[in-house]
Amino acid sequence: MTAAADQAGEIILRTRGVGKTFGKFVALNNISAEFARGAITSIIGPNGAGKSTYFNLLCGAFPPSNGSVEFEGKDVTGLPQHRFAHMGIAKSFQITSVFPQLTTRENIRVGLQALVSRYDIWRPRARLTELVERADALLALVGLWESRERAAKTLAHGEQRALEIGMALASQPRLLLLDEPTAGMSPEETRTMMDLIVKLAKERTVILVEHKMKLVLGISDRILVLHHGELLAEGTPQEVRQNEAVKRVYLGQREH
Amino acid sequence: ALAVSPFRINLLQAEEAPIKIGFPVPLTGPYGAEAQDQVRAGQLAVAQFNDAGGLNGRKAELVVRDDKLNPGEAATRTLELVEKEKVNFVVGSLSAAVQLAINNVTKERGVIFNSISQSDAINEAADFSKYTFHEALNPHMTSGAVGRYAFTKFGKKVAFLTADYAYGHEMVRGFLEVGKEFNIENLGDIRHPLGTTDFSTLLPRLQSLKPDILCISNFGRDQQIALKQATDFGIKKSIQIIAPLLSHASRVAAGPQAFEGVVGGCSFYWGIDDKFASTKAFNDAFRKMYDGKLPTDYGALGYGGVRTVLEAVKGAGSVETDKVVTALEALKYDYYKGPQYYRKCDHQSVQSVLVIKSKSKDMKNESDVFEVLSTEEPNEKNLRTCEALGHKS
Amino acid sequence: MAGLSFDLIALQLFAGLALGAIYVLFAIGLSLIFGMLTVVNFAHGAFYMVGAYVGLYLISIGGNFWICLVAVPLLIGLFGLGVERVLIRPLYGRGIDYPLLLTFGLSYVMVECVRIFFGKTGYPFDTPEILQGAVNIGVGYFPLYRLFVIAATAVVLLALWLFLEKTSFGLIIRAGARDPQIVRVLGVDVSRVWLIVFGIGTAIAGLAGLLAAPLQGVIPEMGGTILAEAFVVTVVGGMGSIGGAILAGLLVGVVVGMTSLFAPEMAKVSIFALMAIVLIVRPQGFFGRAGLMS
Amino acid sequence: MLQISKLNAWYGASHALQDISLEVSRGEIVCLIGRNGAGKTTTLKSIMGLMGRTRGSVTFKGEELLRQPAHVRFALGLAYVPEERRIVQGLSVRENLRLGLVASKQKKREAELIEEIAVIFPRLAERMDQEAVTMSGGEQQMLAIARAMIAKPDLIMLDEPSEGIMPVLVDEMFELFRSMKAQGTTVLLVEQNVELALGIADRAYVLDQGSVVHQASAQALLADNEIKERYCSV
Amino acid sequence: MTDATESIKQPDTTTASWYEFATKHRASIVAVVILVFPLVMPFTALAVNILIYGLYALGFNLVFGYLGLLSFGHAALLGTGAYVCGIAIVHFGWSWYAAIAAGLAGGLLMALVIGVLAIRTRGIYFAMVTMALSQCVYYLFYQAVDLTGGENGLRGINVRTIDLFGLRIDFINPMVRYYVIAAFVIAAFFVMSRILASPFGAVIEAVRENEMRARASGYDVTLTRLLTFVLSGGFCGLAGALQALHLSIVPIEILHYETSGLVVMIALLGGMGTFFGPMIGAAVFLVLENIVSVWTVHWQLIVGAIFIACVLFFPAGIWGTLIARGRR
Ligand SMILES: Nc1ncnc2c1ncn2[C@@H]1O[C@H](COP(=O)(O)OP(=O)(O)OP(=O)(O)O)[C@@H](O)[C@H]1O
Ligand SMILES: Nc1ncnc2c1ncn2[C@@H]1O[C@H](COP(=O)(O)OP(=O)(O)OP(=O)(O)O)[C@@H](O)[C@H]1O
Ligand SMILES: [Mg+2]
Ligand SMILES: [Mg+2]
Repeated sequence: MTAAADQAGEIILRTRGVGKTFGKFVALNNISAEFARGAITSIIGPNGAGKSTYFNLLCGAFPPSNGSVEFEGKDVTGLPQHRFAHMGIAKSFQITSVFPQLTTRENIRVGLQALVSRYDIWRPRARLTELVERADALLALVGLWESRERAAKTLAHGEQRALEIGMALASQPRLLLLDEPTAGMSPEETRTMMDLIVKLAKERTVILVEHKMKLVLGISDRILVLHHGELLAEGTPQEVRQNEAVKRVYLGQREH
Repeated sequence: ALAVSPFRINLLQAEEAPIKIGFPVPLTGPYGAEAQDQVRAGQLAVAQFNDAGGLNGRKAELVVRDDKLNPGEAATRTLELVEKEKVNFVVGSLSAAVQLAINNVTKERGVIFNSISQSDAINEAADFSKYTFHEALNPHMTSGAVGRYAFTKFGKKVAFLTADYAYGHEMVRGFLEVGKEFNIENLGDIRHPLGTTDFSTLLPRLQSLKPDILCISNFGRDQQIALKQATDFGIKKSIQIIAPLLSHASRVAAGPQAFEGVVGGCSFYWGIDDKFASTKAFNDAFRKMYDGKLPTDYGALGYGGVRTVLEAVKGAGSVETDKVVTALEALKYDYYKGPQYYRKCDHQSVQSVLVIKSKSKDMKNESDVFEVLSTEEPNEKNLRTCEALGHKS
Repeated sequence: MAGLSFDLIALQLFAGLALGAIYVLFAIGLSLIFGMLTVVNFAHGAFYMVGAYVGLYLISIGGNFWICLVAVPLLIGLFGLGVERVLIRPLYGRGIDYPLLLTFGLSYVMVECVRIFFGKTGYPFDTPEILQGAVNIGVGYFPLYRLFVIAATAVVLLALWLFLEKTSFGLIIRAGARDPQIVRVLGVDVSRVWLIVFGIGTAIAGLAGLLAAPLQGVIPEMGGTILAEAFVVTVVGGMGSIGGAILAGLLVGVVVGMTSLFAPEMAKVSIFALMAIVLIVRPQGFFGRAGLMS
Repeated sequence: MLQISKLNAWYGASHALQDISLEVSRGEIVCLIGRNGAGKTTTLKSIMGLMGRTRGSVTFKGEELLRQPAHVRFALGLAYVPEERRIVQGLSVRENLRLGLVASKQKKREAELIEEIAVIFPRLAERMDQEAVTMSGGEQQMLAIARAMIAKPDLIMLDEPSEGIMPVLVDEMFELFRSMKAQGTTVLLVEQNVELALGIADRAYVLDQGSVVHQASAQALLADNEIKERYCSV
Repeated sequence: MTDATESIKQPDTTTASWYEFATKHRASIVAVVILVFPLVMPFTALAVNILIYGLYALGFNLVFGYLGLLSFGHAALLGTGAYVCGIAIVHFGWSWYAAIAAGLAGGLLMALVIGVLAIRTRGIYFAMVTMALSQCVYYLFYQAVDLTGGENGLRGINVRTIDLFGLRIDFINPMVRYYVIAAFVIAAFFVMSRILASPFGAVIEAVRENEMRARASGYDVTLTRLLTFVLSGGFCGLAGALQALHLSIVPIEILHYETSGLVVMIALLGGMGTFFGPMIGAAVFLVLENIVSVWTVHWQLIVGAIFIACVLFFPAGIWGTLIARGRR
């Protein structure tokens, strides 16, 4: 059992009244939420509800217009994004974002390296053999071992999605933010990915945005529902599934 | 007896390498035409030397290189000429910066360099060396001659339009120095960046100063455009424009309209052939060699620059540097424009300066573009003193 | 120096604006090609120069300035079409570096060809008879021909604006610069559009060259200096923005005009200082959209 | 209407499609399913003319397509919604929609057509002047579909249209495809949401490693346990 | 932007034998080439120029080829190196190696200043800001006539002999000059290869490939860019210092934007983002220019046409194309 799991239940991340406006448009309004260590929390909500925006605030891609973000008890509001990564927050992008010309393995390796060496201009990187080993392990984990020497841009869409997750994992985050990790994956791979997420969550905290409700309801410990930039509902999967408002604006009538 | 057997001559030539004169000039770039003329005239001087039997049968050869009007390229080319081609002398250049670059390379290696382009700096002690000669005029001399002529004729209120670089500053300094003698009133010196293509924002300012004389101290295309646009702005109606140096090629390129009525200086104009036998001889030889073409100012400098060196070789009877230097220092010559000689302290060629005016009517041929207003005879007094240049004694 | 009268400052301001209009004319063709095809046309100056020489040639064989005004852009535009078709087209989608290098080489070739056919020395180019002389503009005299150039610039800009705004061309071009494939998928033959834009851009360059000829004469190197200025105007205005180019051109003109008054030797560097300041404060220029071509 | 026989395609040296044959009749909804990397996208790209090297034959309305550039294929009535959406950077939502119209032969005025599409996707109507790439993932997907639909193509190819779309809207979207079919538009659909897709499709092809491995009516496939096991949702 | 078809860095198993051989004996081949190089060149000064421009392009390529930023202001870095070195010798009488060190430091410092100002911009805008700033540098040096000689250039960097471990050697001798300068260039190449092979080298490429992702992975993109630019400045500053010693003058043209443009051309010609590309580009460009310009005054026609042909037929540059062939 890892330390993370020992302290399960403790609050790892907290937002206090965060909001984000783009020009006049309020994308996110006054969200206060807490995320427990070791849990899988899902954020759902209609398209354009502000989920990705919220994610971007949590991983520091841009600062909130108001409110504050607290990670492991420290106020991290407004820090540059790379600092978030150093602290142990990683995110996968909703729209695939990899290093296109580099090989799949190098993609992961570079992700790993960020924790070890960023400004060393002298020692050969070949000496960091351990990184390659860990990269290979991660490649195997996300099912890209066979494609390790291919340039990332030649991977099929689904494969790139898997690489996306692998890269997020590379920085060994304590908090993993996954923005629609299974979008574009076939059901079979989605299933594998779901298993992987559950496995990952044993050692770290996961926050997930997904539209595939079966998956979300199946693996989440807690669910937040955003709507029009506001927190519409919050609770266990059961509670959320029963929530009328959520049904109306998001789930629809069909049984998911 | 030697000359009877062609076989012997060939043998001799094979034994003795030709006298090589390196000739870096800007064949490409905006002064390509002038450079071409320099080469033509230089070749003429070499041909004459060879036809006259060379140095006891040893022929001369001009090794032409394109310096692209870039000092760095010129320095590289000079290194090539000295290190690879093993030239005996270097003659050439057509820009102040380029000649200083060449000079810096040659003086370090003890090679004679005869510069055929204008500069005051090259006479100064810092850049000068005993291997440095300056066949061309320098800005101080042209400005002086033009100033002495103009300030008595056109008025005392003077404004300047000057290219902002050493050569421009040197020309203005020359004007101001003679200006002291004539008590001119300096209304202001407007400096434009080198390579300005539009003077429309400078001309209203100059006009508002209401000078009698406007000195345009720049060269080449800057000068052509400045004069053209000054004409468009109607400046010439009330103001006399003068320029320290009017080049033949610039006048041809810009056309009669732009240069109309402008008074300036130059080192040579083919039209003085009625005054000097040497000019006539030079013109004729040039014409003969180049299908009736007439030599230009820069061409004449190329001729003078090469010929002085070759004559000095003959005089010294050797190509040894020190002997040739001595011979050059002793040379009194008249090759194309009347008597000249190198001043001892700075190796500046003491020579006449022509004051000319651009023509727009009654032109006899396409080279007939200037009218010679007066000739200032060679006189060391018109040069900066050796002390002012930083030379001892 | 002698006092600065109000008239002088006003005249200086006007001269600056007038110069700015000429900058706009230089830059607009470049801006068009630059912003719309993401092709950094290093040969822009060469097209400009060839425009002036074609004008010179047409006049020498008996044409007049007014005929040139139509014929030169037409001929240079056609030439541009050929260049695009043969040389530029294979390079789309390869980033901005390759067209840049190619057009750089092309400018060498064009300049040298002109030197071979017309010689290295420049030629005078007379101002057309009825546009000679200076007219009083209230604060002082100003050459009539320059006023004519400003008017011509205005006409070109108006035509261009109508062309881009009132047709879908502008939209297609803007989209095509960023993602030509999707534009093709949406049924547009992007290559043809690019061909036309390149043709128009070069035609304007040729026209600018012709109009500049009476101001400064013609010489094979005349395109070199304007290129840097045109780049500045294009970039300061924001690439691909016609309005931006106009604003920037006038601004640059005024800046040059004012520095000419107070520190004339800095006139040239002031342009670059302006560009540095604008871009450091606003990295995409006045009207440029962030992210383009990064 | 669309007939593909022995279609081969390559990415550089890698042979991505091997002898694919399939056909789509007018007014049908046909579905392509298969795992990641099976070659579904490549098939659509080949039909649209976005693949470098292809061999075989693709005919549409009797015309051979393979030698034609993409814009000509559009003119014949093909439309394509790429999986990466390809929303054009620097253009607003409205401009992206206009882009869908510049080459169309629609008689109606541009504004009218945009209004029509806005009724179908109200979210787009709200955001007409927002820069399109700043929209949320799902919104961009809607825009991509709208942009392809606006010119009223005869055959529309959609690559994973439900990706990133919220459940309520997915239902609506498939409803929309059904109604498009009713209005005579043929649909070629690539979809990972196999159950839903088969729910509206007439027929489906299963691709694997660049080849067609199975084809059947949608009903038959839905009933097929093995297929369900492999390709249907979690 | 579009589906660019650049050569993908894909190691392949079937390699041509010459390529294998060359990779294996890389170091010795370079040494041999450098040794015999001046003998096969038209003249030694040209060989030295090639080394210097190759070094200049090497530094530039770090920013252009590896970091993916097109700088149009590298002349300022080269020129500062040259002027600082020259001024140290002419006005302060420093020894030659101290002056070289000063030149290198000057390049670093100038890169820091330009970098801090320009690093926020992207793409073509970055090219333009760097160009504008380098024009301002040009103007600064142009006006500081007392120090730099202004338009006339800085003259008098006359180092006749140099001290080397107590030995006085004749620096006027072209071959000596070549090998002394070659030693510096080789050292610089070694340092560059270390940088590229270092962890930071991987960061540079990552930032080029995808800035957003690099940031999310924990890299400070701005700082990486700045650091790379400054490193590049060091190489260019060294090149400038060597140039000053070689030519014994510093022409103001060294700061002109044409010098910035030249290095772009050299890098592209040789193969951007390849290790030896810059040197090969410099060699081909300068030799070509040299040979053709001795042969005809219309050398620009030929050079221009060759450029066009290279872009159309060898888009990866000469070395880039060779590598791609070799790998196959
Ligand atoms: N830069 C921006 N300018 C204007 N509006 C923006 C900007 N960025 C995002 N938005 C708007 O903010 C809203 C929230 O976007 P966000 O990406 O967070 O949605 P989301 O919940 O992730 O949706 P989806 O499920 O579709 O991905 C959207 O309506 C979007 O259009
Ligand atoms: N640009 C490319 N270069 C090289 N190979 C590619 C490229 N794009 C795709 N491939 C390969 O071609 C094969 C087919 O890819 P394709 O994109 O058609 O799959 P797909 O069925 O659409 O998968 P997905 O469901 O993941 O989108 C895959 O093996 C993929 O790795
Ligand atoms: Mg989202
Ligand atoms: Mg796909």
